[in-house]
Amino acid sequence: MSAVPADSARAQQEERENFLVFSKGFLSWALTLDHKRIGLMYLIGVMSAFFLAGILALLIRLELMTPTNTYMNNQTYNQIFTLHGAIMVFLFIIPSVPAALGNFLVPIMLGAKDVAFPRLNLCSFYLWVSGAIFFLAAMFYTGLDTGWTFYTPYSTTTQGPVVAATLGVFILGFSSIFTGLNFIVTINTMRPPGMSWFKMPLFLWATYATSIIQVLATPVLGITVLLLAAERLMHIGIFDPEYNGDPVTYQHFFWFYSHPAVYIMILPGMGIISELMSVHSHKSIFGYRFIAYSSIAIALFGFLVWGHHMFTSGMADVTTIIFSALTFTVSIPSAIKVFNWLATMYKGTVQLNTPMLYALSFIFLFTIGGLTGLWLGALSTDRVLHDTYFVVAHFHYVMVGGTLVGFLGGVFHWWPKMTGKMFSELWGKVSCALVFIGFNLTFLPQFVLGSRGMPRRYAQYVPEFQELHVISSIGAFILGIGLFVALGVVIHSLMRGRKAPPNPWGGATLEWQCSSPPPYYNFATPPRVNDPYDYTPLEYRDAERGWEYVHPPTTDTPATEPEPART
Amino acid sequence: MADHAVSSHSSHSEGEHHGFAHPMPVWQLLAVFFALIVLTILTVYQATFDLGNMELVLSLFIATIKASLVVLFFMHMLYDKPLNAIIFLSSFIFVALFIGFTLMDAHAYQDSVELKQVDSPRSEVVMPGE
Amino acid sequence: MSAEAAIHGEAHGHDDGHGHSPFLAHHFDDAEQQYDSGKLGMWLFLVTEVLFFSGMFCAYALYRSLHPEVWTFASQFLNETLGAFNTGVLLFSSLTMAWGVRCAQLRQHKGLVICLAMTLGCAAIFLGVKAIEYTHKWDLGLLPAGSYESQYLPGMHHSGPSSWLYVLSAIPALCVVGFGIWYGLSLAKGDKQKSEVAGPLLVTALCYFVGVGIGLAFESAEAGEHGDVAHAVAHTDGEHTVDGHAGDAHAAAAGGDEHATEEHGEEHVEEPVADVAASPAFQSEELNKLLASPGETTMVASAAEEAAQVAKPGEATEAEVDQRGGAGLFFSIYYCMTGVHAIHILGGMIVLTWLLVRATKNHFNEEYFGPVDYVGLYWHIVDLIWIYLFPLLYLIK
Amino acid sequence: MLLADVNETFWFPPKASTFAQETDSFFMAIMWISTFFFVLIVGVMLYFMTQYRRRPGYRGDSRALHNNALEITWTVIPTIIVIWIFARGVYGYMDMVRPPAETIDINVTARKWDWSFQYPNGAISDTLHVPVNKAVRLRMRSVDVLHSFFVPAFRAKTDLVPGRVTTMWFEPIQEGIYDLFCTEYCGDQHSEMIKRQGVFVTSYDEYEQWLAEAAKPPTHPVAHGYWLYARRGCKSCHSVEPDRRIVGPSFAKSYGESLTTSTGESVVFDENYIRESILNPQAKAREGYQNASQMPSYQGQLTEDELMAITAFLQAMKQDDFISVVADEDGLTKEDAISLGFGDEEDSAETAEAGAQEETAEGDGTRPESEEASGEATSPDAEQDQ
Repeated sequence: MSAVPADSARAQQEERENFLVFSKGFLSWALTLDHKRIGLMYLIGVMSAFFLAGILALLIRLELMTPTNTYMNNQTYNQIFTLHGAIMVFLFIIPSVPAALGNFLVPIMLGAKDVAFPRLNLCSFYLWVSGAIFFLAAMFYTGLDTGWTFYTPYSTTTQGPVVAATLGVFILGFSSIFTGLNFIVTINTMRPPGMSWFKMPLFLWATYATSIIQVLATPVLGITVLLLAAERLMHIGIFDPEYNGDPVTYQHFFWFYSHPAVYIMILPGMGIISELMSVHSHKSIFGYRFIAYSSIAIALFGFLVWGHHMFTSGMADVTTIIFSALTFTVSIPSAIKVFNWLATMYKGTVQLNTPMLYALSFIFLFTIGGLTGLWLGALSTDRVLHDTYFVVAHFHYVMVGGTLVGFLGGVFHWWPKMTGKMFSELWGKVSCALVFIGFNLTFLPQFVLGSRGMPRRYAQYVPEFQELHVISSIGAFILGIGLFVALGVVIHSLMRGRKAPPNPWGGATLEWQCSSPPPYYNFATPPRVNDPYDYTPLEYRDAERGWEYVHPPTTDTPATEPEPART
Repeated sequence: MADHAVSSHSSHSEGEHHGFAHPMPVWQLLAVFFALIVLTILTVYQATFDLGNMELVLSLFIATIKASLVVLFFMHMLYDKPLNAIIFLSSFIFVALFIGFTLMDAHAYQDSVELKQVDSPRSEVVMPGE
Repeated sequence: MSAEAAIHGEAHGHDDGHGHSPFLAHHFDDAEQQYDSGKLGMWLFLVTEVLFFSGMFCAYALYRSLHPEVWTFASQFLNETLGAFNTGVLLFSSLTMAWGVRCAQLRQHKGLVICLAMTLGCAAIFLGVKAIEYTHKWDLGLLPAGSYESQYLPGMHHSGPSSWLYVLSAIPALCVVGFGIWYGLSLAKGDKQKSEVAGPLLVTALCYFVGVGIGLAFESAEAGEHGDVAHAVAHTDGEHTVDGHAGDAHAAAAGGDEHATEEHGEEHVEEPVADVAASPAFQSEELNKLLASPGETTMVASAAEEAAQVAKPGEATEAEVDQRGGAGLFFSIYYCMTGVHAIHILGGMIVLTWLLVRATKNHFNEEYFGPVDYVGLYWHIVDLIWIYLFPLLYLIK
Repeated sequence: MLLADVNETFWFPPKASTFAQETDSFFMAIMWISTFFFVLIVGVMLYFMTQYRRRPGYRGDSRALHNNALEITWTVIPTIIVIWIFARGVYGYMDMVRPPAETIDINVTARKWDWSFQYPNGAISDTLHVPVNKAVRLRMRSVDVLHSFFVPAFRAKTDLVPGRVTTMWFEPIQEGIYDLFCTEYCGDQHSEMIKRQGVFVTSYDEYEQWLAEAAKPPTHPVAHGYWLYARRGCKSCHSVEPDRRIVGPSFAKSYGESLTTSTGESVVFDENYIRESILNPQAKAREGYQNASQMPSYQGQLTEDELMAITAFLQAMKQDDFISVVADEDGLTKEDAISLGFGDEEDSAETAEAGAQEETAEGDGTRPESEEASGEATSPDAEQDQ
C-alpha cells in the first residue's frame, strides 16, 4: 500500500469536494439544497438574531441600574423588552438547535445524503428569513409593546403593528413546522440498514421528540395569531371582552403552543448534552433507553401542562389543580436525564475541554432552572411568585443556562466538523468561565428579587430593589463579554485555526466517520453503522491529533480508507 | 443504503400489481361516493326534526361516518402503512386535550363572567354596496 | 452515481442513476422509499391541518355551549340548501380526485386530466356558491361581532346581487377572459399540451359563474318559500319594509319583535326566552343600562342605543339575542371557519393546476404518482373538514 | 412613618397576612429539598470531574454500564417528593381561594393605570384601607386590559380580567403600610400602576373612623371635581401642571382654548367637549395624542353631578393660583380649598385635621370624603354586585 501518494490524493480530493468550497458563488449558497449549507446559513441567521436580542438585553439591564427612568422612557422600555423576548423566542431559541445544528447533523448522523425533502428545507429557511424580516421591520417601524405573548385585550387595543407582527409569527411558525416535518420523515424513512431505533444517537431522539412538538403544537399558534389578527382587523370578538369574548381563552390558545414550545427549546439542548457527556467522558452513555424514552415523555407530557402559566390568570380552581398535578409529571423525565448524564461520567475518562465544560455548566445551570420550577409548579408558592423576577430568573436559567449553553457546547463540539478548523482551547475555556460566572451573577439575584416581590416588565421600580438589580446588571455585562469572547474564538479559528482531523474528540456517531468538513455528498462509502456509544475500537493518533478506528467492528465492511472517487 | 429502514410494507391486496401502487377499484370509489351522498341527504333530513340534544350527537355521528369513509377509502388509509394511520389518528387525541381543557376551564369560571351589551349600529354603518 | 448530476441546487431531482424514473431524487434509494417518505410527510402535514382547524372548532364549541340561544337565533340565517348543495359538490370533487389517483397509478393520462379538470370545476362551483352566501350576508349586515348589524333595526333595502358580488367575481371574470384567449391561441397553434391545460382552466373559471348562478337561484327560492329565512330577510324583501325611517327606530324595533313572534311559531320562541331568562348576567346588565340611562342626555345616544334601551328585560326575545351582539360572535366564527376553509380550497386549486400541467406532460405512472396522491390527501382533508362544518354551522339548531 | 419592614428577611417581604407563614415555610421547605439535590448533583459532578479526568497513567473504562435499580431509585424518589410538594401546594392554594364566611367586601376597579377601591359604605378611595385581623374579600374588575393585584406582604395575587369579576381574599395580621403592585403587563405606565405605601392596615377602630370620613365628598363643585380627579383614574394620565404630558394632555389652562383634533377639525375645549371626551374618548382625539394609549370610556361610571364637578374643576384650572396649588406635592388640601374659596365651610372644621393628616401619609392629595348622594345610580360597581 503506497500510503503517501494515496493519502495526498485523498487529501486533495477532500479539499476539492468539501461542501464549503465545492461550488462557488452567491447563488450556489442562496439556492443550495444541501442540508449542511442550509444548516450553516441558519447558524449565521440565528446568531445574528441572538446578537441583536442580546444587545437589547444589555440595554434593558443598563436601564434597570436605577429605579427611575435612566435613559429610556417607559414606552421605549416596553418596546425593547418586547423585542428582546420576541426575537429571542421566535428567531433564536426555537430555530437555534433544531434548524442550525439539527439540519447539519441529522442526515449525517443517519449516514444519509440529505434530509427527505431538501427543497422544503430550503423553503423553510427562506420562510424563516422572510418571517424574520417581516417581524423585525414591523416591530422597528413603530415599536410593538405587547410583550412576546400578545395577551388580549392589550394587544387588540394598543397602538402598534400587532397584525404585521402576528403575521411574522405565523410565517415563522410555518418554517418551524416544515423543519420538524422534514426531520420526522428523514428519521423514519432514511435510517441506514443496521440502525434500529435504539441504535440511534440520542441527539436524534431529542430531535425527533422536538419535531413531534413542532408538528403538533405550532399549527395552534398559527390559528391563534391568525384569530388575533382577525380580532384586530375585523373585531371578531373571540378574545376581546369588548364583544363578550374571553381573554383567558386566548391564554389557553397561546400556551397550548407556547408551553410545548418551551420543550422545543430545551429538548434539543438536552440531546446535545447527551452526546457531549458521552463523547468527552469517553464512556458509553448510562441508561440509553431511559434518556431516549424521557425525551419522548417530555414531548408528550409537555402538552398537558400549559395551564401552569395561568395559575393566577383567573382559571377555575379545578383546572388549576389539575394543571399543577400534571406539571409535576414533566419534572420526572428531566430529573432522570440529569442523573443519567452524571452516571455517564462514572469511571470514564473525562476530558475537560471547551465543549465538556459547557456541558457541565449546562448541568449546573439546568439543575437550578429545573429545581426552581418546583416553586412555580406548586400552587401556593406560585400565587406569590407568578409574574415576578423569580419567574424571569427561572426561565432564563432554563432557556439561557440550558438551551444557550447547550447550543454553545454543541457549536464548539461540532465546529471542527462543520468548518474543518480547530479552535483555541484556552480561549474557549475562558469564554465558558465568563459565561458561567456572568450568567449566575445576572440571574441568581433575580430569584431573591422575585421572592421579595419585584414584578416583571417594570421600567421603574421601588428603590429597595436597586442593589440586587445593579449586581444583576454587572453580571449581564460579564455574560456579554463572555459571549463576545466565544464569538472571537470561532472567528479566530476560521482564520487561523489548525486543520481538524475527521474525529478530533473520539466520537462514535456516524458524523465522525466522514472528513472534516464533510464532502457535499457526505459519505464516499456507506458508513459503518455501529453502536453510537461504543468507544472500544477507537484509538487516539498523535500524528493526526484525532481518533481512528483500529479494528473495524464488523468484518464484512471494507477498510477504513474510502474508495477513490468514482466520477 | 441498499434498502430503507422501514421495511414492513402493507400487503398489496387483490393481487393487482402496479409496483407499490394500489389503484382503487372503480366500483369501490362509486359505492363510497353514493354512500356519502345518501348520508348527506340523511343528515339534512334528520335536521328537519327537533330532537333536542340528540340532534348534535346524531349529526356528528353521521358526519363521523362520512369522515371515516373518506379517510378509509378515498385517502387509502385502509391500505396504507399503519404508522400513517397512527400518526393521523393520534392528532385527534391532542385536539381533544386542547378543546377539552379549554372548555372545561371556561365553563368552570363562567359564573364570574359579566356579559355586556354590544351595540350593533345598523344605522351608523354605511353599506359599501349602496 | 454521477457526481455531476448530484450537485445540489443544479440537477436536483433529475438524477437518473437508478434508471426508474426521471423524478427519483438522488438521496433516495428507490421510488418506493421516495413515495413512502412523501406520503408520511403529507400525513404529518394533514396532522398540522387538523390542529390548525382545532383552534376554530374550540372557539365554536366554547361559545356554542355558553350561548346556545345565540346559535339557535343566528344559524337560521344560513341557507341549508346551499350548504347541502356545496357538500354534494365537494363530495363529488373528492370522488374525481380519488379517481384521478387511480388514473395516475394506471397510466390513464386522459382520465387523469379529466378527473383533475372535474375536481377543479367542482372547487370553482363551491366558491361561486360561497360567494353568493357571503355577499348576501354582507348585505344584510350579518358580519363579525365588531360590525354586526342588528336584524331588528332599519337598514338598507336589499334586492338582487349586491355590488360585493361584482367585486368578488372580478378575478374569475379576468380568468375566463385570460384562459379563453390562451385556449384559443393554443388551439390555433395546434399545441395539444397547452390546450389540454387551458381548456380545463377555462371550464374551471366558467364553473365559478355556474356556482354563482346556482347560488342565486337557490337563495331566491329559499327566500320565497322558507319561513326562517323569510323572517330574516323580511325587512329587506318582504312586506315589512321599513327602510328610509332611520329616525323611527322605536317603531321598527317593535315591529321586528312582533314579526319574529308571529312568523317564528312555537318551536323557536319558547327556547330563547327560557335561555335568556335563565342567564342573570344579561338581566342585570340590562337593568344597569336602564338605570343608568335616565341620567344620560341624548347627545351621545345614537338611534341604535335608543332602540337597545327599548328592548325591555321582560321580553327577552330573539330581538334581544340579536341586540346583544352575541349573534355577531356566531358570524365571526362562521366567517373564520368557512373563510379559512375557502382559502384551503383556493390553495388546493393552485396545486391542482400544477398537477394538471404535469399530467398533460405525462409525468405520472405506477412508479411515480406521489404528487397526485399527496394532493389527493390534502383535497380529501379539506372535504373532511367541510363534512363537519356543514352540520355544525348549517344544520344544528 | 409606620413602615412595617421590621420582620423583613433576606428572602421575604414582611409577613403581613395569614398566608405569609404557610407560604414562606413551604417556600423554605422546597428550598431545602432543592438545596439537597443541587448539592448532591453538583457534588457528584465535581467529584467525577476530578476523579475520572483524563490524566497520564489513568485509563477509564469506556464500556456501557447499566443499573436498573439505580434508574428506578432516581425515578421513584423524585416522584414521591414532587407528589408531596404538589399536595402541600394545593393545601395552601385552597386556603387562598376559599374565603371565610364573614368578610369585609371591597370592590376594586383597575384601569390604565390606577386602582380605585369602593368600600361597603360607598366610599371610594385610591388607596386600600383594611382593618387588621379581619378577613377582607376583594371583588375585582378591570375596565380595560388585564391587570393583576399583588401585595407582596400579603402573599396574595390575582389577575383582573375585563368582562369578569375575579375575587381574592386575605386577612392582614400586622398593622402597617405596604406596597401594592400591578403584576400583569398593562402598557406604558405598567410600572407606575403601583400604590407605593398605599395599603394601610390599621386597627378596626381606625379603619371605621377612616371609612366614615372617606364617604363624604366635598360639596363645592371644584373641590369635588378635584376629588374625583384624584381618585377615579384621571390623575394617572393627565397632569395638572401646564404642558406636562404623562400620557394624555395636561388639564392646566385648557378650558376655553381652541384645539385641533387629529382629523384636523377645530373644537373649543368647553363643557360639551369635556363631556364627550369623558364618555366617548376616541371621538375627538386631540392632535398629537391619537397614538397615545386609548383612554377607557367612563360611560355609565360617572353621574351627571360628577361630570358637572369635573367640568367645574377643569374650568378652575384656568387660574394660575389654583394650578400652582394643585400642582404642588400635596395637591389640593382642605386649607388650600378654603383659602381659594372652594372649601366646604360646614364640614371643614371637623375634617380638616384628619384630611391634612391623610395627605401627608399618602403624599398624593387624596382626601376623605363621601360619594355624592345621587340616588340609586351611584356607580356601576355598586349595582352589578346586586
